[in-house]
Formats: sequence, structure tokens, C-alpha cells
Amino acid sequence: MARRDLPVVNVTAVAEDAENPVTEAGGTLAGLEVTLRRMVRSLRGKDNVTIQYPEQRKPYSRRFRGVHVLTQRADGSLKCVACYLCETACPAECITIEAAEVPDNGIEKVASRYEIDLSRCIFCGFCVDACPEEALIMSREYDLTTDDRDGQMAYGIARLTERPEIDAYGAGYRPHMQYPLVESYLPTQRRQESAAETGPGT
Amino acid sequence: MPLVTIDEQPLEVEPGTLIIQAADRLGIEVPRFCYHPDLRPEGNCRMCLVEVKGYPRLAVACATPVVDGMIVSTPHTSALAQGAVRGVLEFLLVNHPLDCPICDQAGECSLQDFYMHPHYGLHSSEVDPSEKVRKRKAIDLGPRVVLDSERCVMCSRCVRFSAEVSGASELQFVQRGNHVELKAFEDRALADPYAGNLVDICPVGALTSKDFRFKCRVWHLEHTDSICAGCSTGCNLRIDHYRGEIQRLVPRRNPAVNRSWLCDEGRLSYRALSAAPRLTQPRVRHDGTHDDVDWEEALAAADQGLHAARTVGRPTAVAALASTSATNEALLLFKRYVASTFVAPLLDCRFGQEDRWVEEREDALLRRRDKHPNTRGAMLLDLAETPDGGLRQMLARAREGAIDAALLLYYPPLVRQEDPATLEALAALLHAVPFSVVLTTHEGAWCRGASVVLPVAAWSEEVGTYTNYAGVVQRVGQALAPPGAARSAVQVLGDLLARAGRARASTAPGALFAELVATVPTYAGLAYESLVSRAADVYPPEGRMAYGQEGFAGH
Amino acid sequence: MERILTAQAGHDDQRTLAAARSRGAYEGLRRALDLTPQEVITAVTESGLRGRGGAGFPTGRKWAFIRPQPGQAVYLLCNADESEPGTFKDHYLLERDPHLVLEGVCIAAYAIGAHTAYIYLRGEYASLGRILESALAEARAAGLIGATLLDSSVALQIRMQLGAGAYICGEETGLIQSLEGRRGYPRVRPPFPAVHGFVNQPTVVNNVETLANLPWIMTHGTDAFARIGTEKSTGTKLISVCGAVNRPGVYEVEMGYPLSEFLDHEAGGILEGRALKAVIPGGTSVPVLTAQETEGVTIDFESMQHAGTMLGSGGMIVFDETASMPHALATMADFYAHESCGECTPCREGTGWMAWIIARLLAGQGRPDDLERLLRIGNNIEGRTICGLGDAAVQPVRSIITKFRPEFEALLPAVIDSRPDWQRHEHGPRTARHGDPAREATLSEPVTGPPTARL
Amino acid sequence: MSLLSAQSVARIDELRRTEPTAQCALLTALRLMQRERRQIGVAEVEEIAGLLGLSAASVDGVARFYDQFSREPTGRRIVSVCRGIACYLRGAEERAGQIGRALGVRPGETTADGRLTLHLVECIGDCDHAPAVMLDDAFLGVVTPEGLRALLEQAPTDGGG
Repeated sequence: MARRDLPVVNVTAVAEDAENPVTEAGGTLAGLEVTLRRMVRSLRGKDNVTIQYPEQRKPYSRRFRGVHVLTQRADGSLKCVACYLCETACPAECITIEAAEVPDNGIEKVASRYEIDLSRCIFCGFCVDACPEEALIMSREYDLTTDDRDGQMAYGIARLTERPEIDAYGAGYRPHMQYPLVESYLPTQRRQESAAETGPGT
Repeated sequence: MPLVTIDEQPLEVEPGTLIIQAADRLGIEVPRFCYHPDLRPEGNCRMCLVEVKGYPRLAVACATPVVDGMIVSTPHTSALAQGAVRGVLEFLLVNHPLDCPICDQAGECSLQDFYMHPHYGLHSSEVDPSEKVRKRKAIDLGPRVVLDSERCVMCSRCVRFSAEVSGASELQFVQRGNHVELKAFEDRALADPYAGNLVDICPVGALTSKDFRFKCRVWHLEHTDSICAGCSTGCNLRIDHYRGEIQRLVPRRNPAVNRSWLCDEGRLSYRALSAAPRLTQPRVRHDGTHDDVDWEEALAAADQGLHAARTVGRPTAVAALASTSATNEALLLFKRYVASTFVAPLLDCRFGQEDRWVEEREDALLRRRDKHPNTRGAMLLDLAETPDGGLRQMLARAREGAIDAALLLYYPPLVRQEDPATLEALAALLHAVPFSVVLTTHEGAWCRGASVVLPVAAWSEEVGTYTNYAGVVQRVGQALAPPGAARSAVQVLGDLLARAGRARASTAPGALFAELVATVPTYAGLAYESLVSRAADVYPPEGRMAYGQEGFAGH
Repeated sequence: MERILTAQAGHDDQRTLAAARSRGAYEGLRRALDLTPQEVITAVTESGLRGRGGAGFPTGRKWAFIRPQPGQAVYLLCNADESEPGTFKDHYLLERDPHLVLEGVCIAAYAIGAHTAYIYLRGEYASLGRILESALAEARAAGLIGATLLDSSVALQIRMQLGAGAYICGEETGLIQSLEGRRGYPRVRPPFPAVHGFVNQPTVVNNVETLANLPWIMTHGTDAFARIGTEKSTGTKLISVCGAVNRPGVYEVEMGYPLSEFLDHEAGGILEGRALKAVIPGGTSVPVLTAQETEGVTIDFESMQHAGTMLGSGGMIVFDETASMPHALATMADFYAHESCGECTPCREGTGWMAWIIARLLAGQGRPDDLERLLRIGNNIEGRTICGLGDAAVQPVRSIITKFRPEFEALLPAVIDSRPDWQRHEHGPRTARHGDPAREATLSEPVTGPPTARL
Repeated sequence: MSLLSAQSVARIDELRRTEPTAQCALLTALRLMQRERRQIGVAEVEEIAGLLGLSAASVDGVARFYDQFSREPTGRRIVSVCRGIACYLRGAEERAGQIGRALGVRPGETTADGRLTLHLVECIGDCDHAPAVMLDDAFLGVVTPEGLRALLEQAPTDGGG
């Protein structure tokens, strides 16, 4: 029987030993040592692990998959040609596209409606991977809050392009990030470039 | 009969069969652009090159007839043929714009299908976009077709269709070499009433449909096989729908009825369904105005009203008129209800002269003068027996006060406008009879006088069978659900039968068709299950190019 | 040497009927009419006459394929659409001795039982067309051709059709299509013209020179003809020599005549005593021969074939040492790209692509693998087209590049970025693969600093 | 009012009757039209389509297959310089340049006054006179720009067809 082999402990002895006040205090202080050291250091203003969010923010990875951005051509027109590949790839089925025809400029198809329901979006980035035109990329915008779930979470073309937040957060994930965007621009860039072209004072 | 062996598979074929047809029968894929089972072979795309034992050079499967003992190897088994086909596909892509993202053909494009096939494609391009020969894009060819000559592979299917089949000859190639371009003279709008077929047979995105343009991507579409209800030809077609809406109609190949073709009127007939507002709720007239009611109340009202007319017991107290756009099954129940409920009723199917027009063709290809899909079926049910019977006769009798009640089953035509005289006559009839029950699909001023209006399913919303002008019985498919509370006519008539104390008929399509076969001698031996059209060939087929089961049907 | 085709062509009045008849014109036709059509076919078969248009198919056998069904009309089409670059032999015959051609047409038509014959001249030969017309008018007026051939009971209408500038219409089915008033798109065979030809009737298409041999065969007999030339290539051949020779022109030589002797003797040697560089013996559609390769080659079908080329149309193009083969090839490639009818894929896209690449090479923008690319494209065209134009377009490209490769390699830039345009784009590839070092680098890139738009 | 001379219309009608099919007359009809109108434009295509009972598209397709039919009007005289391989070897390019300069017109173009058009054409089968030149449909063989200018003063020959 295995039971016979078990070591026998004298419980009373252990209890008596524990009752020794010195050992008790020492143990407690020893346990508190790390806590106390940290307390002193932070009271003296050294090594703050927390930051004052939202006033202060930490940088996120350039590959962060945040709220989407619809890019534009140099002339400000939408890069998206409504090929529906993002909608097809989307596992959350949160993208809605309607196509329209434009007088042929080589590319006769544009998206007249482009909507991402961010309350359903799972930010998997499949849509960006699927895009053949770099017309849809992701930004690093992450704090997506609203007081109205129904209306405001569905971003249309306007909010997916001209969105001031993007400048602050910066662009996020897209395929082939090691190369600059090809003939695709964020609104800011375009404004900067056109400013550069027209030059200061104009 | 010659015996041919393709990729080690033997097959016996009738003399004159082309290699490609034999391969199709064996289910061996031979890639092709220019070959079409209903057009004369021209052998210009060179995609169907195969190795034939003993031949000095590769042969085109689409133009080489089988001879006895022939041994053929397709790209799937012959490295030589595979190399050739890969080369041809590379050539086809040399000057192709590769604008699939904005091309409506994407998803059902032969170029895409072949390129993605490891035996023919997946090579990397050696041509700079800057080196490609540019041609004209988005050329407006009238109400049906948009031409993009950059995407054209010069297979000449459209040119041949226009010259051989529709006879319009509105398309031709111009220029030479790699500058060859498909062109309608001076880009004039195509006047061909069959122009829609040009889009179907184009294996790439050169000719696309203006009606379907940019509506939705083809891979989203759901498909339902059905029969065109535009006229009495009964062309086989496929309803392509998405999110509860019909997006387009495309022909299914049936050599016995419409080959691979469909007229533009039939192709666009689905638009008529949404042209006028639909009836979504039963209505009963209380002192002059129609009120929406539930089915229980509506059916009760209908039954009581008709019961009253029945008890008058006077001959021809009831006029019963059923449109020949109704399915055979609906007509069967209609006839049974009327015949079993009333004494010597006026029972007919003629709103106009359907029974005469069904005999007349409107053009050389498909269209017939009678714009109802099931006139022959109604006639086989003896619904056009009495000479000069029908709506006019009923109206006359009603004006004499000889009719106490009317029961109408009416469907607005899907092509052309309804003849105003007919609608007037209907309205007059409803006003002339004390009590009337109307089963129909759309709102219409003419049925204001009806005592009870019962909303029924329209075409594409119910199953059943049509019998075309030649007596070919074909199955109709249900793509969508009837709007609101509308029910299939079969169901409604079944309920009326039940209320009239007759044994409630089974409204299962199979069961009803069996009764139909028992009733109509001409149908002897037919089975509902075996009615599925022999058209194994659908264009555009689900994600594949058109395959022909039958041989080239010359004419 | 016995001259079969050009015996009378030297006389300036040979165009007129009277003069021509005084020199024996239409005697061959008379002899033919004494025989049955079948006997004529047999005679021509035994004479070993082979088509002079380029393919060298035995004429008698071609005729023997004609088996009209009841109610079918047989047509003879005389192919005078002489468009092969460097070829002008038919030009000479039509201009100098039209009655010889007409007589040949009559004999062939009689042999195959055709009551209508068309002479299809290329559009550029309109002036020769007028010569032929007046000759024909004379012959009609004299009752030689028309309701009756000579005094026989055989009727023959000869019609003329001018083309309008399309090389492909020299291809027999292209010619038929053109004659029917269509685009000159060649037809896929089977069915062959002998079964479904002009307006779907049994049809024979013969070259001018081929037909011009018939009168002599009829007058001098099968054996006499068979004795001339070599065993498999009987008779004589018109050689139209041009390019870097002192005496370009048309010469009738006996089959089997040494090529080098022809160049030195008839052609008068190379221009300005330069050295011979290359010869294209049968129009641009046949492989080129280097100077060394011409050694021991004789002018006949077999010897040419043995030397890896073809007698073709007998349009001999001579290059001297100063000629730049890449530029010459560019000229030929442009020709085929321009003349490809555009019906079938490999020729339509391939000829244009080859011409583009050669132009790129000459512009100093070639890529290292362009020569291999050209050969590969050639292999993808050859044997996969509806008609012979595709094969023809490949011959000069392949033979000149392989035989004069250093000249082409000299055109390749020393260092060159051979990536496609979009890859050479400064923005870099749009299709990075996993494992791409550049990509991996970005993965490990430390993220620091405040968030700003970085693209 | 026909675009064609009565004689040409008669010729076409005769061909239409005697040829196996009406379309067999198309090439000749186009040649006549090109000679008389110096172009195959929209009106010309429709006229011929009407004469032969063909669709305009098919006539246009044929017209725009052959080099000698031009959509835009050509000059009254046409100078064709051969650029075939034989003529290339004998300096066709320089010759074309000289002629172009002498006549004040670039290859492929027509003088402003519509007097003449200069074409660079594929081998015309006159290689023994390389670099070969044609005036309308007459073979000039080797000709100097001066000689050509002199010839241009003379009346045009019958344009064939």
C-alpha cells in the first residue's frame, strides 16, 4: 500500500514554530518588500508604468489593424472601383457597396456607396488584403466609441476618406507595407502635395 | 459508327461528330473560345488544339471530325498539346487590359477560368502594360450591349451569331493583325431584337449587358432554372437573383426549344413584375371600397358569394375565366373547382384570341404572337372549347344579366402592354356581375369592381408546368417568395375547393401533375421528375464556359 | 538549256495575239483538247510538275482531288496575287507573255472540268491586269476563249479579279474568301478547297508559273518535261533574284542548277564585288542560308530542303557583307505583323509581339532574354495557326537569330533591368511574397515616437 | 443621287447578276468607289451596301481589311515607295526620305492641297528595280525625286480596277 510510504509531519511542531512573532513580522515585511520598494520609487516620480490616457498615448505597430481608410487618386477622386472583392472576402459581411458608371476615363466604374458597419467589423484585414488597387487600407485609429450603436457605427465614403483622426493616428496595416502606396493617397498627403505644388502664399 | 479514343476513354459517335463534341460527351474539358454548339465552327481561337495520333501537326478539336479509330490526347494528357494551349493563352493575354476589377464578366470569364487552370495558365506576364495595344473601351451599342474592344479575343462568336442566327449582321471586324477590332458600323446602336445573346455567347468581357451592368457580381448570384413566360415558345432560361431580387435572365440551352437563344423581350420580361405595385393582402369590398383582410375572411367571403351564385341553380350563372399565363396545375384546379361547383358555368381561358395566336410565329427565330406561356396547356384542358367563347362572350351575357358571379384568374403580360380593350372589358364585366372574385398579382384600376381580390404569386414565385405552343411540357421554377401575404394560385384554389366541400386536393406539384397526366391524354406517360429540360448546357454556366452536349444545329 | 516559260517572253510584240500565235501560242491547248480531261491530268501527273507558288505540291495530284457531286460547278482560280517579298516572277510572265498564262488557264480548266476560271491579281498589279484584259479580249474576239475553247465544244469563261493590298490573299483559302468579297480570312481545313472551295464548290487554286508550264508540256510531251531538271523536281524554275547582286531580275534555270553558279553567273555576282553574307532562296518565308551553307546547294526542291530551307516562290534575296541582319529582320518582322490577317490567335498576337521585341532590340532597349523570348514565341506560333503565314513569319526570325546571333547580342545593353515595367516602378513590386527580405525587415522594425501618418 | 458614276453602277449591277453571289462583286465595287471617290468613308460604305444588299457593317469590315482602301480621302495622285526587304537592301528608306522632301509631304500623309499622297508600302513585286516606286498603279522602278516630279506633271493613267 503506497499510503505507508507517505512522510509523516508533526503538525503541532509546525504550529508552534509559526507562532513565533519575529518570524511572522519578518515574513510579512519580506512579502511587502517589492511593494514597498515600488511605492517609494513611484512616490519619488521614478519609473511610471501607467500613462495619462487619453491625454497620453502609446504608439501602436505600423501594422495595427484599426479603422479603415479609403484612399484617393491625386485628383481627389476615390481610388475604389467597386470590384466587390473586399465585400466578398469579408467574413463579418459588414461591407456594403453600390457601383455606378462614370464617363469613361479609362476606369468607368466607381463606388457610389461604400459602407463598413464597424459595429460588425472584426478588423481581420481580409478586405485590405483583397483590394487589388490599394483603395482600402487600415489606419491605426482604435478608440472607436459612440453613443449611438445604430447610426454612427456605419461609416460611409465621406467618413472613410476625409477623416481628421487619420492624420493623428497614421496609416495601419496593408499588404506590401515595405513599399510606399502607388498612386494612392490619404487626404492629408494630397493636401500637402497640392500645397507643395502651388507653393506657399497661394 | 466511328469509334474515337480521347485520353484513353473510348466513345462511339455518329459520323461527322467533331472531336470537341465527343470530348464534351465524355466530360473531358477541352478549352475553347470560338466554338459554340449552335454556331458554325471557325477554328480561329486555337485553344482547343489536341494531339491526334498520326497527324503531322496539332488539330483543332472544334473543326476536326472524328474518323474511326482516331486516338486523341487533350492538354490533360499530351504535353505537346498542353504546351500549345499554354502558348495560345499567353498570346491572348499579350494585349489584354487585365481590368477584371471593373469587368462584369469577372467570375464567369473563360480567360479567367483558363488562366487559373494549372494546365493552361498561371504563367507570369512578360509584357509591360505600356507595351500593350490599346483599343477603345466602354462603347455604347444601344440599349442592350456595351462593347469593350480591348477585352475582345476575336473569337467571332458574335459576328457569326449576327450573320447566321439573327441575320442582323451588325458586327464585323475591322483592321488587321493585332489591331483587329470588333465594330458595329459607326458604333450604331444594335437594332437586333436578339442582341442580348451576343452578351451571353461572348466568352470574355468584350460584350457586356447594359441591363445588368455593374448591378452585382456574378459570384453573388443564386440560380433558378425556369421557363420564359414571355410568349408561347417557352424558352428555357435561368433566373439569376440576389437578395430577393431578379438581377438578370439568361437562356439555358435546349436544342428542342430555343437552342441557346433568348429574345431581348423575354430577357427583360422580369422588369414587368416590378412595373406596377403588387397586391400583398387579400381584399374584400365593403360598401364600395376595398379593405385589406386576412385570408380566412377573404376566402370565406369568396366562398359565400360564389355559394350564393351556385344555389341560384340557373344554368350559366357563373363566368369563370383563367389566364393562359397560369400553370397547368393552377388551371387544373381552376377547372375542377368551377366544373365541380357550378352547373353549366361559362368556363374559358380566352381574354383575347390566344387560341388563334398560339399558332402564329412572330419572327423566324423564336418569338410567337401569343404572349402567354401556357395557352396550349389551357387548350389541352379544354378551356377554349366553345367557339367565340371567352371574355367578350361573358361580358355580353353579363350585360344581359345572365351572370350572377364571376371568378377570374388574371396575370398581366410580361412582355408588351396589355391591350386596353381587354382591361376595359374586364372592368365592365366586374361591374356587370353582382359578385366577383379575382385572383391576380398586381394592383390595377380594372379590378376595383371586384367583390373579393385574392393576391397570388406571379411568375418566378411559384412552381408548376407550362406547355409550349408545340406541346412540350416544361417545369417552371420558383426563385423568389410571393410578396406579403400573396399565395400561389394553386394553394388559393385548393382552399376554395376545400371550402366548397370538395376533398382538399393535394397542392404538391408532383401530385397535381400526376392528376394532370391522368386527365389529359396527350400527357400520357409523362412524369414530373423527368420534365427537367434536357438542356444540360447553360450559358453562362456556373463558373464555367458554355459546353455543348448536342452537335451544331445547322439551319 | 531548254526554255519552257521564257522562250517567247523576250519578244516585245509577244503580248499581241497574232505574234504570240505565230510563235505557237494555244498549240498546247489544241493538243490538250485532243485528249480527254483525264488524259491531261495523267500527263501532268507523269510530267512531275510541282506547284511553283511555294509549297511545291504535285499539280496533277491536286487536280485529281476534284470529284464534283452532281449539280456542282468546278472552279479554277489562277493565283496571281504574287506578294511574297522578293518575288516578281509572275510579274514578268504577266507583263511579257499574257497569252502563255491564259493558255495555261485554259488547259487546267479543261482538265478539271471548270467552266469558269478566275485570275486573281494583287491590287498592285492593276497595270498588268490591263495587259491581261486586252490579251483576253483579243483571245475572246478570236473565238479562242469563251463559248468554245478553240473549235472544241468546251466553254470557258475567264474572269479577272483585282485584290486590294493584302498578302494573305495569296494563301489559297484567303484568296477564295477575298474572291467571295470577304475579309481575306483563311479557312480552317478540312474541308479542303477541292471539296468546299469558292462559293462552296470544288475548286483548284494554281499559281501563274505552274499554269504557264502546261502549254509546253502539252506540246513537247510529258517525257520531254520530265527529262528536264532532277528526278523529283522536274522542269525549270523562274528565279527572281534581287538585293545585293549586280544583275537583279528574273531568270529561268533548269531544276538542279547550282546556286553559287547562279549567283556568280546569272545574277552577275555580288554588288560592288563585296562578299556574300546570306541568301534567302525562296522569298522571306523560308529560312536564310549563310554564305557557307550555299556551297553545293542546287536550285531544286530536294537540295534546298536538304540545306534546311525551301525553294519556295523562287524569290531569291541576296545579302552582302555590309547588310545588318537585325535591321533586315526587323523589316521582315514588320511585314508579317502588318500582313497577319488577325484571324487566329498565335499569328495575330505573335507576329506583332515579335516585331515589337525586335524593334525594342534595335532601339537598344532589349532585355537579356529577348532572343530566347523571340525563339519561344516562334515555337508557339509555328504549326498552331490556321494557315501558313504563321509558320512563314517564324522562319526568318528563327533562322536569322540562330545563324547571326552575335549581331543581335551586340544590340543588348550591357547592364539592363529586365523586370516588367510595373516592377521597375520606383515604388517597387505590388506583389511581395512572404520571405521577401524587404518585407521581413519591416516586420522587425522598432516602433517608436508619437503616432504620425507614416506611409 | 449616287456617289458613283453611272458606268460604275452599271458595272456593279452586271457583276451582281453574273457573279455566283452578290458579295462576290464587293471587292470590285470597293475598288471603283475608291478610285472615283478616293476614299471609303461612311457614305461610300452605305452606298455600296445598298447596291449589293449587304449590311453596312460587313462592307466596312471588308473595306478596312485591305490596304488600298482608305477611310480618309487620298490625294489625286498616289506615290508608293516600296519598303520591302529587297528595296530596303537598296536604300528604300533614304529614297523615301528624298522623295518626301522633294514633294513636301511625309510618308503616309497627303499634301494640303490634296494633290498627292505618299505611301510607304510592303513589297510591290518590282524588286529588280529596287528601290521601287509606284505612281498610282504604274511601276516607275528606280526614279529620282526630280524624275518623279516631272512625271507628276503628266496626266494620271487609268487607275485600274
